[in-house]
Amino acid sequence: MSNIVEIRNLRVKAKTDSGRVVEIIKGVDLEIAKGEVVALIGESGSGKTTIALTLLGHTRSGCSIASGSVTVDGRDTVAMSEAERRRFRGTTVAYVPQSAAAAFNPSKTIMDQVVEVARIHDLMPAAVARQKAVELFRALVLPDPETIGARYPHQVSGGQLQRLAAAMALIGDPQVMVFDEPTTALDVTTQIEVLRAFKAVLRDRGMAGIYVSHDLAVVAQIADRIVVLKDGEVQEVGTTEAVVNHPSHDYTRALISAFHPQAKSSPPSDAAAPAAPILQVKSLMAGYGAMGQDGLPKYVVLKDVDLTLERGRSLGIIGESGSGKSTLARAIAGLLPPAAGQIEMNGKALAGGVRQRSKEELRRLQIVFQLADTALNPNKPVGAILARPLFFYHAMRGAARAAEVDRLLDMVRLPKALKYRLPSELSGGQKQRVNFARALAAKPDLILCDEITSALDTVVAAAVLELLDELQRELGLTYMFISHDLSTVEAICDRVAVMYEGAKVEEMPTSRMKSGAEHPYSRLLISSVPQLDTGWLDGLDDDPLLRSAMADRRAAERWAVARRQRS
Amino acid sequence: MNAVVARLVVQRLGIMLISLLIVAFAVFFATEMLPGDVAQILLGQSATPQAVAALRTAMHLDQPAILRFVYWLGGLVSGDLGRSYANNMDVAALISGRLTNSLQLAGVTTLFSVPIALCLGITAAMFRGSLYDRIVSIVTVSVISIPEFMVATVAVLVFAVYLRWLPALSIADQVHGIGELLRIYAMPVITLSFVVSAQMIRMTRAAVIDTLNTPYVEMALLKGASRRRMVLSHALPNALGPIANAVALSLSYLLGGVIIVETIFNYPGVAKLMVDAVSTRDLPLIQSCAMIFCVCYLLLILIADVIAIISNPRLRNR
Amino acid sequence: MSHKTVTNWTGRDDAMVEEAIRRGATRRDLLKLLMASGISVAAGGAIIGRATRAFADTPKSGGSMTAAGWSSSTADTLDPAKASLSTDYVRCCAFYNRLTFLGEDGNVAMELADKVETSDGKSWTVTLKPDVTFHDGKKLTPEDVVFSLNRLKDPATGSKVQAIAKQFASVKKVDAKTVEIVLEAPNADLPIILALHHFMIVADGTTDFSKGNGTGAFKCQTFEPGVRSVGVKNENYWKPQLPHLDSFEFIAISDDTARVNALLSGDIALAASINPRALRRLDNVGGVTVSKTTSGNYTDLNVRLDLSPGDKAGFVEGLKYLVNREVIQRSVMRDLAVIANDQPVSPNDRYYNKDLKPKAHDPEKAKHLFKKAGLLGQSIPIVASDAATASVDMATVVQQAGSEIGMPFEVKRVPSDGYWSKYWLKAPVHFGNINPRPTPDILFSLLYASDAPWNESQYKSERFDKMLLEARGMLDDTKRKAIYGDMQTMISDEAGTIIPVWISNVDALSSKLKGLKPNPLGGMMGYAFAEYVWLDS
Amino acid sequence: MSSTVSSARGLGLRINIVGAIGAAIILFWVAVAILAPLIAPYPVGKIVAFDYFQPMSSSFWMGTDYLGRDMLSRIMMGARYTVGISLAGVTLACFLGVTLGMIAAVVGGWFDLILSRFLDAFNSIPSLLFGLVIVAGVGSSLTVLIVTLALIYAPGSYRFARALAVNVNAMDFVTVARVRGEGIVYMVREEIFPNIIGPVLADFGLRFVFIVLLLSGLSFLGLGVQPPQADWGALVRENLDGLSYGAPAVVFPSLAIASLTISVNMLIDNLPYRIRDRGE
Repeated sequence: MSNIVEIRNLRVKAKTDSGRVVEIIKGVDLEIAKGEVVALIGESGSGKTTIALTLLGHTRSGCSIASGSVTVDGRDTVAMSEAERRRFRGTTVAYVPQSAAAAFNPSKTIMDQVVEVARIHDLMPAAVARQKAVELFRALVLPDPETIGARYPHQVSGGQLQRLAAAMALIGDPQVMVFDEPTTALDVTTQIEVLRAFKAVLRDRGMAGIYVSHDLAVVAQIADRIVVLKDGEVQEVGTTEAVVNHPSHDYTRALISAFHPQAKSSPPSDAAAPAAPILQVKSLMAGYGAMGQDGLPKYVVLKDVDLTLERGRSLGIIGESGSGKSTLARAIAGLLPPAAGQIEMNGKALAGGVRQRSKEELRRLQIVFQLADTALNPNKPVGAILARPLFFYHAMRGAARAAEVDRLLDMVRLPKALKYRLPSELSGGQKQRVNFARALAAKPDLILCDEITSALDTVVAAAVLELLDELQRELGLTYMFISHDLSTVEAICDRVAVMYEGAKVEEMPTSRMKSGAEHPYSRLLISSVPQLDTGWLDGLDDDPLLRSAMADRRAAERWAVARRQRS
Repeated sequence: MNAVVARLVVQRLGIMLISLLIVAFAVFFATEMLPGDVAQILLGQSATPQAVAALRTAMHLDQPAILRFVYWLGGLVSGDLGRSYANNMDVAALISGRLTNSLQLAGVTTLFSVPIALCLGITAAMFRGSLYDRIVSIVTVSVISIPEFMVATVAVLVFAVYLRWLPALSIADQVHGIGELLRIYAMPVITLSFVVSAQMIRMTRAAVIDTLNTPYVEMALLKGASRRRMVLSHALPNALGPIANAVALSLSYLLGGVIIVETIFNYPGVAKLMVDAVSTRDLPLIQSCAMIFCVCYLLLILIADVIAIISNPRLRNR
Repeated sequence: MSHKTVTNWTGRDDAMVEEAIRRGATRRDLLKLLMASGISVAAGGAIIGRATRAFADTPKSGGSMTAAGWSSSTADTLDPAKASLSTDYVRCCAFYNRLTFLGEDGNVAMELADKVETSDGKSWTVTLKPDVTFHDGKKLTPEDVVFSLNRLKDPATGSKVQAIAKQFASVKKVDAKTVEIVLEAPNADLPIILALHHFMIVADGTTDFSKGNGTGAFKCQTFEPGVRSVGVKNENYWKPQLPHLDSFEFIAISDDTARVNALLSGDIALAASINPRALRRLDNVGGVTVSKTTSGNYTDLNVRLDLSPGDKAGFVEGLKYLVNREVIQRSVMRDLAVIANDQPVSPNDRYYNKDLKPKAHDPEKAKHLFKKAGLLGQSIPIVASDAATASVDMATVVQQAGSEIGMPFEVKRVPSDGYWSKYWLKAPVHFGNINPRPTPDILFSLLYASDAPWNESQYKSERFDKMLLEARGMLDDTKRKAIYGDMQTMISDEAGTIIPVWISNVDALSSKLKGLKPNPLGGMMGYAFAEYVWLDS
Repeated sequence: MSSTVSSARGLGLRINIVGAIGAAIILFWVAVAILAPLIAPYPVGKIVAFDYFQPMSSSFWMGTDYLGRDMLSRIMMGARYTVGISLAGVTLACFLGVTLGMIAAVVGGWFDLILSRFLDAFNSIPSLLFGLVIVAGVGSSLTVLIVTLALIYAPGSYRFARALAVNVNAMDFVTVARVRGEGIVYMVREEIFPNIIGPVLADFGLRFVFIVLLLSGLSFLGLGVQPPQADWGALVRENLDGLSYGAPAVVFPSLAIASLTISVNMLIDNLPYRIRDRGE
């Protein structure tokens, strides 16, 4: 049983823009047997995607393979000519992209792109290829497989696109499938469906595969063996069972521990009288598009939401993408003036738009965004980014301001030297800490965190959450924490509100979240979070909880429909 | 699909009316500021005060200019462009012949320069960073840095005077066949293509390079697509929007800006008509020419935007 | 013409005519002189020698050709009264006829008129040629002549010669063949005036001139103002065997280089008014000949005597010494000019005062005069524009000479658009361009009389005005010549207009085009080439 | 040229060969422009030779022009105008266009719509009529000339800059600034401008070429540089007759224009970039 894939002493070097050559893959050996799925685990920047791409003989711009061999189905891709590599890709090795939404060409129909591999390599006549694609759609449990091909990528949901990407990879009957973090960008509930489809397809065709991810739980469901990577070197290799249950390398241990966040230590004054409400949202209605006669915008996104936020506490807002949780944050911050309803801060009504609010009101309420890359001005050094709010709100200048910047950097556990660096030179975690420090600079009462950890690796996210928790206790800050990741909410929030299609379906203390959720949709959401044990996904099929959860989804949809008629 | 496009077209036509009004008033005040008026210019050196006054009454130019302008605007609504002051002929008749010439020249130049500019832009993007790419950009810049009248004169010297292959003048009326058409239009079209294509090449190259760096093009590569397929069927369709815009901007130059080519090749186009009109302070003619330039310019931009929407499904069927 | 009239003496008034009339010479002297002035060998180039004179070849009929003038615009017109540039004159000469015509040898020839007679220079009788028809078949009648001449006086027609036509007290039909013209005051030049392009005879009562309905050698087939015009042969033209061409097209190419290129590439057969700088190119090219005519046209530097700095004594005189006439003639005009003596009457005019010498170039004297005027070192702007031929280059020559003696002149180049209405006659120091006038009387009354409409330097002198009136009615030629001589000296010394050179006009034509003779009426054979030229393939 | 990561404020500038050549040529012309009055062999207006369009000779390195004036000194003095006026013109045009474009992108709404449409309409008026009106209105001087050049090309750079600014305006860091309550001026100056400076400079390079040529067009109108001085474009135009026998008087100014415009674009395409050593 020779290996379908053998990587021997692979070294890849990359050129930084200063012309300095850095080795990003330092001698990696790896093999995949026929029909085996190997997972590559590690933080971003650990080189896992680069290794996976060498299977297709492709290196991203600026990188090149220094030495070593990557033999796939007996042929070394490193030694191949470009023409040979072109014939090789799509037929022997196929690639499933990380974000399918970006990997589909927006101006071509889905079917054209799925069958393209067949046309490029002239594997079969077009009609046969289309028929095969429809069968693949059915195998991947896609809704109305006959007609979905005719649609354009923007007319299909993220989860469906991910499965269509898998179909695109399978059309050429490859020997090896390369999965490049295919489910990271998806919501928890869609993630299950996609994983289940991938697992079934791999099992039926007995194909080998390499699964790149930073989420141990997801990988545990699908991989036979796990390879843990850090800074371009293999830290540990073992079967999924071995690695998950008794990890040997301390980095793997950190990965697993980050997976079980300690439940939030209940604040001392839990039992005391509830603190004065700092923020109240009363029957908020908001949306986009032209204002109708009924005073509501064309696309209503928030449907009379009521929320209260106590000082020093943090409220979690969870829900799938499209549930309106980000719109809620933007409405409160004043970026989207509400169509109806009231927002009150410290008892005083807040004006709808940012322009009409006083500087003091704006200072008290800060917002931190998800993608740190677009949240920091790429052309201003970190020191200048932090100095601006200090000057704007507190008119600090000169030495006092410089000292305050240093204090802020300490507060978020960043070295002072980062002051001179541009955001593009920091890692994801560091950028998000700067993002947060900028919010702290205003000495606010309330911070709106809009999915601030979902773009980070689990280990880095855990560290950031820990920091948030400490700062809340130290400075008595109040958080409104928006996320689609339940473990994050569990780690940091006192209470949690579940949102579905623009309405708040339920609110409860986080402690009762696991067991006490009443609303069908809340229960479905909570039960969809992948657990660390390998059998979890398979177990779902006949798990009573899940069957009821599936029933709940239909019930939740019926509930949402009823609501719409009523309003 | 056409709902989106229809709405855009209606909105743009509304805006075009506003722009036309702005241009009409701007041109009116501009012409009023110019020294002398039609009567003085026509009489030229022998413009003694009484002669000027007499001629002005004869051409009933004695009402205040603003009144005449308002009458002209009124006439415009009913499609009557008024009569030229200088030769009392109907402005529409005067313009129509020359407008067809201008559109003909602009059309031939477009057919000639746009495909070449796009090919150069796309191939330069395909092989970006290579020697070919560098040569194309150096040549583009050096071509546009040669003054237009120099390019035209060199072309005439070489092809008309020295080699006698092509006629030095482009008399648009004697065109009776394709062969004749090519001979007549060869040099003005080459000269204009020099000027117009530089902007298009640079913008096309930049647009295609942007789309080449996108994930879906890398996906095509990983599906085994060749470089040609990656550029033509994946990168290009998404770059059509910015390219169409660049082409529209460059072609808008072809109506109003070609005065030099029209003078050197003695080609009776609208640009030269506008120059004559300005020199004789022939207000209705100036206004009509300015209107035409404005309408063509806004139409070109509208077409570019419509192409951008049609080529992008996300905008096409929202 | 009756004995008492001045017949062998000719003069013309033509807004745009350049003309070379030798005075009192016999026909043979005249030809020799014309030849001499026509082909004065320039020091620099040998090309001028090649200016051929058309000999009496045998004309061939048939064929068509294209000729190119230098300027046209939407204001082109076929109404002779409104004609304002060379393009209009060519078309008028082809489609219409005049009562009299200036022949190639400079004498007044008869055209539509058989006889033009006067006894006292005040009332003139004109008898018409019989059986002459218009293009639309209408016979030529005295009513047409009366209508054509009277409309020139009416300001509503906007005619260019309204100032001159004022002299016609009355124009009346006498009988079926004759017309009587009575002048306000006696003027010996009437036969010359009637040969002007503006005095073409149009059909009685015509208002729409776009058809070009005249008695001329060509019928107007197409006329697009600012673009082109095509004339086809008038089969029943009253002059036998004329015109030779079947049809001729006239266009305008404003870019000098393009016009020469069009000739060299064979697109056109005749290119009018070639820029001196382009002559060297015609040198070594076969199949092209050059026709040069010295004319009365000049570009003058005018200094307003009533405004500063002109009002400072000595400034104008200093400027006259500063202007380097040789450099202007050699470098600026490339020898296509004759040095002038600061007065408007051209050397070809019989009243030209030969012994009035121009002021020699003397920078030191100029510097002394400027210092006396208290202006040395002051920056004085000189307004110049392309509207006045070569004025910008002349201005730079003056500025360069000034900078060498510490007089900083500043050349202000302004657009030709609206130059004549905004800067000419108005700026303290500016350039003008005067087209030749056939008689000293018209020149002086137009430019230098105290009430002259175009008194460029506001030169006012009663003595001058008295002499002008006296000379106008004077029939005794020698006394008239003496008065005009003195008047020229007065202008040269006292007026503020500096005329450095007389500008010559050069046309280039393909050697296949025959029959083009240099003509005193101006370039392109007095704009009447179409009627007389033929193509010798 | 790198130094330790932690301390340096910004690292040294690194520029590649092509950019260096471009910069060298530009500096050469700027030096010529500044030193022209000192190093020009003959006064600009002086007619030094009888014969016009003379070939290159020891006394006249670049031959003589149509009047017989020394071409070398005219090109040197012309450099002052072409380099000076064009740079001033294009800088003013881009400054106006980019600032208005950024403000339109940030403010958006009615202001953006009306300004865009107005500048579109303005763009369609041919530059000739515009030039004539300016001369008629305010007469011609160097400042008027620069302002005219700028106004003719400002709408184009407005359109270009606005398109860039709209993309940057959609970024989160601009939203954060807006939520903080920052004014338009700060957002434009600090947040948007640094992020669009790259492409704006590239557009600056191309627009510089067009302005150099438009300058000669305007002098044809009488609006441009007053005689005896002349910018390079005017030099080419007035000596055009010499083209048929390859007179140096027309060849050298064209080469001068080409060298300047190409070097400007070479420099801008290969701008020096600050070295950022990205070791983690």
